[in-house]
Amino acid sequence: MSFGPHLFLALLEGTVAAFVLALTALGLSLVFGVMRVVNVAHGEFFMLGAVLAWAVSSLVPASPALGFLLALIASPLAVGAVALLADRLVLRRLHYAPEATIVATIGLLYILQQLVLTFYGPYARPVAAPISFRVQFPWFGYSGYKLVVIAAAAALLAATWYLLMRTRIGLVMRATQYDRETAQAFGIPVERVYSGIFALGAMLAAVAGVLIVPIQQAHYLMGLDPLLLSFITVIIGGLGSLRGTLVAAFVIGLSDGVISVFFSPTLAKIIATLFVALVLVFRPSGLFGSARA
Amino acid sequence: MAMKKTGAQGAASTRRKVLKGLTAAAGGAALSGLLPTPIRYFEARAQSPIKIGFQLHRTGIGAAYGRWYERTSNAAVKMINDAGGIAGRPIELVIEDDGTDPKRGAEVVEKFATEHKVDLVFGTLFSHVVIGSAPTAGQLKMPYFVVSEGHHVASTKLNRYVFQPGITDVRSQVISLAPWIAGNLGKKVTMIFPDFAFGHDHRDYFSDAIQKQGGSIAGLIPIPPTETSFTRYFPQIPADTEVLYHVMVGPGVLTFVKEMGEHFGSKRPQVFGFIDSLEAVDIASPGLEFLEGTYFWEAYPRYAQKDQTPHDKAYRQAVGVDENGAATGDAKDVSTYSHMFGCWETLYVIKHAVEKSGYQSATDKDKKALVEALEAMTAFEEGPEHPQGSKQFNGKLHQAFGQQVISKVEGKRLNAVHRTSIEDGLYEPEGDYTTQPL
Amino acid sequence: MTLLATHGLVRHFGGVKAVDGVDFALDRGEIRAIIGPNGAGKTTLVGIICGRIEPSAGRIRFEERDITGLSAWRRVQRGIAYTFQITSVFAGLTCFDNLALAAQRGVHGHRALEKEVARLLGRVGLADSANSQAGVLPYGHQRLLEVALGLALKPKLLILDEPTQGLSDAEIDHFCALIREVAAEATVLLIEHNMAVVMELAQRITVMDNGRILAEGAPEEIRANAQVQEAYLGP
Amino acid sequence: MRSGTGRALLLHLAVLAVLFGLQFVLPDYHHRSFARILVLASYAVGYNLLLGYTGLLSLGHAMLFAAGLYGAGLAVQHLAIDAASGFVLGILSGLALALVVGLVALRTSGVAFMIVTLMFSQAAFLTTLYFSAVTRGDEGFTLPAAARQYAIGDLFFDLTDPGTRYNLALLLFGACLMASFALVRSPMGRVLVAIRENEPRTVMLGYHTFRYKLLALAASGAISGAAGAAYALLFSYVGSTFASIQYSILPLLWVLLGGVGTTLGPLIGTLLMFYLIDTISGYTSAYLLVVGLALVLLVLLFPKGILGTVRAKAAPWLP
Repeated sequence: MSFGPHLFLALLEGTVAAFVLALTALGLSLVFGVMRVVNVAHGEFFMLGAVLAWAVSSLVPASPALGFLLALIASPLAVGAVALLADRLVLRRLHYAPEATIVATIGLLYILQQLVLTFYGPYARPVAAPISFRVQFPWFGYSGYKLVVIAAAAALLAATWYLLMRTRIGLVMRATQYDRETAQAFGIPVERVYSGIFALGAMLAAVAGVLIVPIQQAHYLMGLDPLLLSFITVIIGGLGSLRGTLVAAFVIGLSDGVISVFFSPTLAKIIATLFVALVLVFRPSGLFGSARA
Repeated sequence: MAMKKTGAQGAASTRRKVLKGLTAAAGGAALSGLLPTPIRYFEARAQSPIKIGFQLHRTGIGAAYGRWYERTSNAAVKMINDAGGIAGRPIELVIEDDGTDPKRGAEVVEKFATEHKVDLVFGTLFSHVVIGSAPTAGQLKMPYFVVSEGHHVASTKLNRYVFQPGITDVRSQVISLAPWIAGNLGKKVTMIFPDFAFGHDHRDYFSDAIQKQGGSIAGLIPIPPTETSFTRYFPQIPADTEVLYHVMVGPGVLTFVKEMGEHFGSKRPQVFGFIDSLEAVDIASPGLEFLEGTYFWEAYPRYAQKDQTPHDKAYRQAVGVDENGAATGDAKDVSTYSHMFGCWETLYVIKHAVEKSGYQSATDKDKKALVEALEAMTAFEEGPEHPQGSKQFNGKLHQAFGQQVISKVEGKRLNAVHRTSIEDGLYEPEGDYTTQPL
Repeated sequence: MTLLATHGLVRHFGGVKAVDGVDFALDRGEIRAIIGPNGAGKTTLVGIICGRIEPSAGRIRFEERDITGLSAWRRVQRGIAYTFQITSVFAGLTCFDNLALAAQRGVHGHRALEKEVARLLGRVGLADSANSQAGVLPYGHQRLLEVALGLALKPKLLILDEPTQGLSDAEIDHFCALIREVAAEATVLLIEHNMAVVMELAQRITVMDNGRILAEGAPEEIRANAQVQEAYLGP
Repeated sequence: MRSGTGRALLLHLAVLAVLFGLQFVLPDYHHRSFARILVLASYAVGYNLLLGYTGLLSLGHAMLFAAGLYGAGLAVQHLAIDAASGFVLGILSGLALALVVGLVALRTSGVAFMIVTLMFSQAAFLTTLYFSAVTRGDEGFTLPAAARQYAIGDLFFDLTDPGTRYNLALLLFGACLMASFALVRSPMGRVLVAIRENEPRTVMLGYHTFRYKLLALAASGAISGAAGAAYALLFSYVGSTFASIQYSILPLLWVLLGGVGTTLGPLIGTLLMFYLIDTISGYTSAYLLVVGLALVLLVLLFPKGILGTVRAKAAPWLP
């Protein structure tokens, strides 16, 4: 295939990756930004979302579309509930101390993985796409569903953005992120806000998991990769900066696709990973983040 | 440690006394084919069991395979025990999970040897666990039977106590397929493989083999192990590719196949894949429609074929697999049919080796005899004990060589279209274990 | 003979000029106080002098050598000690370890170190709390430990940022006595709000306002200075 | 003498003496397991130097362990050098990597440091896969038997002999333990603790804290490398799983369990965790669940870890 179409394909793929990544990373960024908590179990919420999507959609084998829509609503809610529980039972009792919470969320990661392995099994199970059509370009064909993913993710991002920037809830959240003590002084129920944020972050990961599951499959070890990618994204974007996170998601999503056209992919991943580390060291506020890191 | 050693010897010798009287019975049981069932059964119960440590991937990346390895092994053990056990002694399967982790694997082997005091260890699938555990097994002089299809055993880089008598190694599989691929699908091959050892074995051995057939490699496309989406690699497939050879493993494979389908649509080259990709996965899964008309290597046809042998019927029934290769009563629970038979066949090989060697207990002398008995073996006949088919066994390589099957996906099922001959899969030995000291 | 001199020091945070072109000189052996309303730039100025804050412009000379580019820890080793405004002794460690940390670079051998630490504790009157955790000491004692940390460095210039904040009158008297002793071997620069303390200790006073030096002179001159009075002391 | 130093020294020597004595009474399985545990405990000791005494939480120590593992393993495999030289090479690899990483990563702190180390480690992991021509990637390789016999003069070591392994592992652990004990009680150790407690203040006491942190990381790297090298040589397997994230989290887990910032904590943590998993996996395949719960309950109920709690409640003199 000649270079032009090749690049076009890489960009298409990049866009899909970018949107899904944006959702997942936004959740991580939100939790870190407001609560200063590095949630190592974030990837497992993604995984849980995908697995539950399989469970829900297999309740209505008759109509994939209906099953998927059902999953799109039920699965994130369930994951949100799990996150809420984790926050109440663990994180809150640790007063969100950074190191303690990291260890705790590592524990949470093991717990969730094992529970899924026990009750769902070690299999990689597919979920039928709600719609399945193939877009034929002059040079190659492309999954129609992937285009749907882009649309859906975009909508969800917009909704989240609206929630954070235009509603009172968002205002409260941002106030808490800006200065916890003052927020408390102004009578903002910080603990409730934290619970809400943690749940919201988890739900964003979960919904990303649901969207991805017709493309990938639900598997109990699928959480690690999105976790690492989200980390990378949040760092490049600037720790705690939502706008930065979004920009980074697109840069990474697109570049990841394009880089691997030129390098041996494994080498590309090595280079990319080192690059991220260096960004965090020399540009702690990220490449696109606002000054505050 | 001295005092502990004597202790162990003490125990061993007393056990030997006990067993003295049993050897006759054991010999008798060797002829047990002649005896009516109840008596054999009684004998099997009466005597101290042969303990086999089962190193199982219950958790970790190997868990999907592990499940079926466990079912198959249990079925084989039941079958053997009901038929009088090994040398009149019942098999006792001791299971330890290794988490599909080489470190834990080695620890588990030690646990088998020193805590469970098993007679031998068996059942490992993933190559890195095999290689991680092999040195420990060697030091413990613990006969170690793997069902991994890796080339590690046959490479003679492990040690004299490691055997793979139940399943053909990947090198043999790959080269035995080359002639048919070159002759029926095409000569210009592009390979897509995971960018780590397993994939590199395929790359190296197949490239070599296809060129020997007058074919050529049009392109090599390694894919990093952490990859979850593959579409962007397909453009790297050269336009003049006649055959696309794919051997992906891990949970990402369905994605791979699906995206390949979306990429090519109707106008695609011939596609040849390794069933490893789709073990434990339903061919009829949504998104796999693209596989229609493509070819797969199978060690052992997942779907019962028209010419199904009675052994295959019996084997399926014993393990609990229906004619579509799924668990009886749960069509969604698809087996790892092209690998798990190795557990069944290995256990029978063990049975005969133990009986032939007159192995009594885990003494160096008896283990030595067992190893030599194994190395003396040359062939296994197709039958109830070897349902997958006849095999040659190379005692110098500790490796079995069997027939391979090439199947075509037709109507969402795999139909065998070609069986390779054992000779297709033979290669120049890289060494000789029998020269190592015991 | 001057110990320390700054030339045209400037530091702005965003738009605000916290320090705005300060030329400031200290003589060896004097006790100098910097006073001024909150936000006058006192803490920023000493912050720049001891190297915790980088100046936007200007130079600093210490013992005739330019130290502008020197990192904080080097300046400490050259003899500039800074004691924090908010007490920041090592709360988790014992008083002994606190002082040992500051003293150990100077002395060799465990015995010598123990003697030195004992001396320092005695000097600030904490002799009997060597093995008690710094964090659990009463606030006044923590301030004293903070000062002792400064002394342990054998500084040529000891900078005290609001040392008497939150001390009882009795403690303040004890503190003043201590500082006078110290002055025998080191130059002392203190930021202080308590005018009583300033008037009692300082030989010269520098008054700052809006990042600039408003006036400088002996206590009585400053008391007399009209500008200062309206800007700071009030009518 | 500082308060308790004498007692602490006695305690450490006693622990080592007990470990030495154990080899004569331990049943075979536990005898063999202890050899592994002691090597891994040494790794944990190295990790604790950084987390416990300098306050730097690394999520990438697997790369240092792996550096030792591969440094020794590859040298013995491909350069055909003897075990002892391989061991030294392993230590040097760990040390060198730690220095390089440190020069960059130590410009950050807190969460950023965790993630930077995580990233470096991930890159190291991928590297072991990428060069599979020599490393055999995920599959890994076993050392030639010849490499595991070693003679100094007429002193002959057979690394396949359990007794030899036990005592070499104990030697390694003893060295690491006493080294960390000495360091903690040294002026340098005092500075490290100061950095952990309050870095800006430490700077204002005239310490170039970056240099001290780099030294700590280097020491940690050398010990981790030594542990990795010992693991390769004693147990004869080298593979990329040891470079994976999991092996960065394990030492964290061990140290937290045993007690952050206690010299003996790493041993206790490693020991307990090994037997926790070993025992539980006998009853259920869901032992990961138990590990997870252990981690959570630990930070919830015993944030100081076992020895840390003991020190706080009973024995303040514990180093």
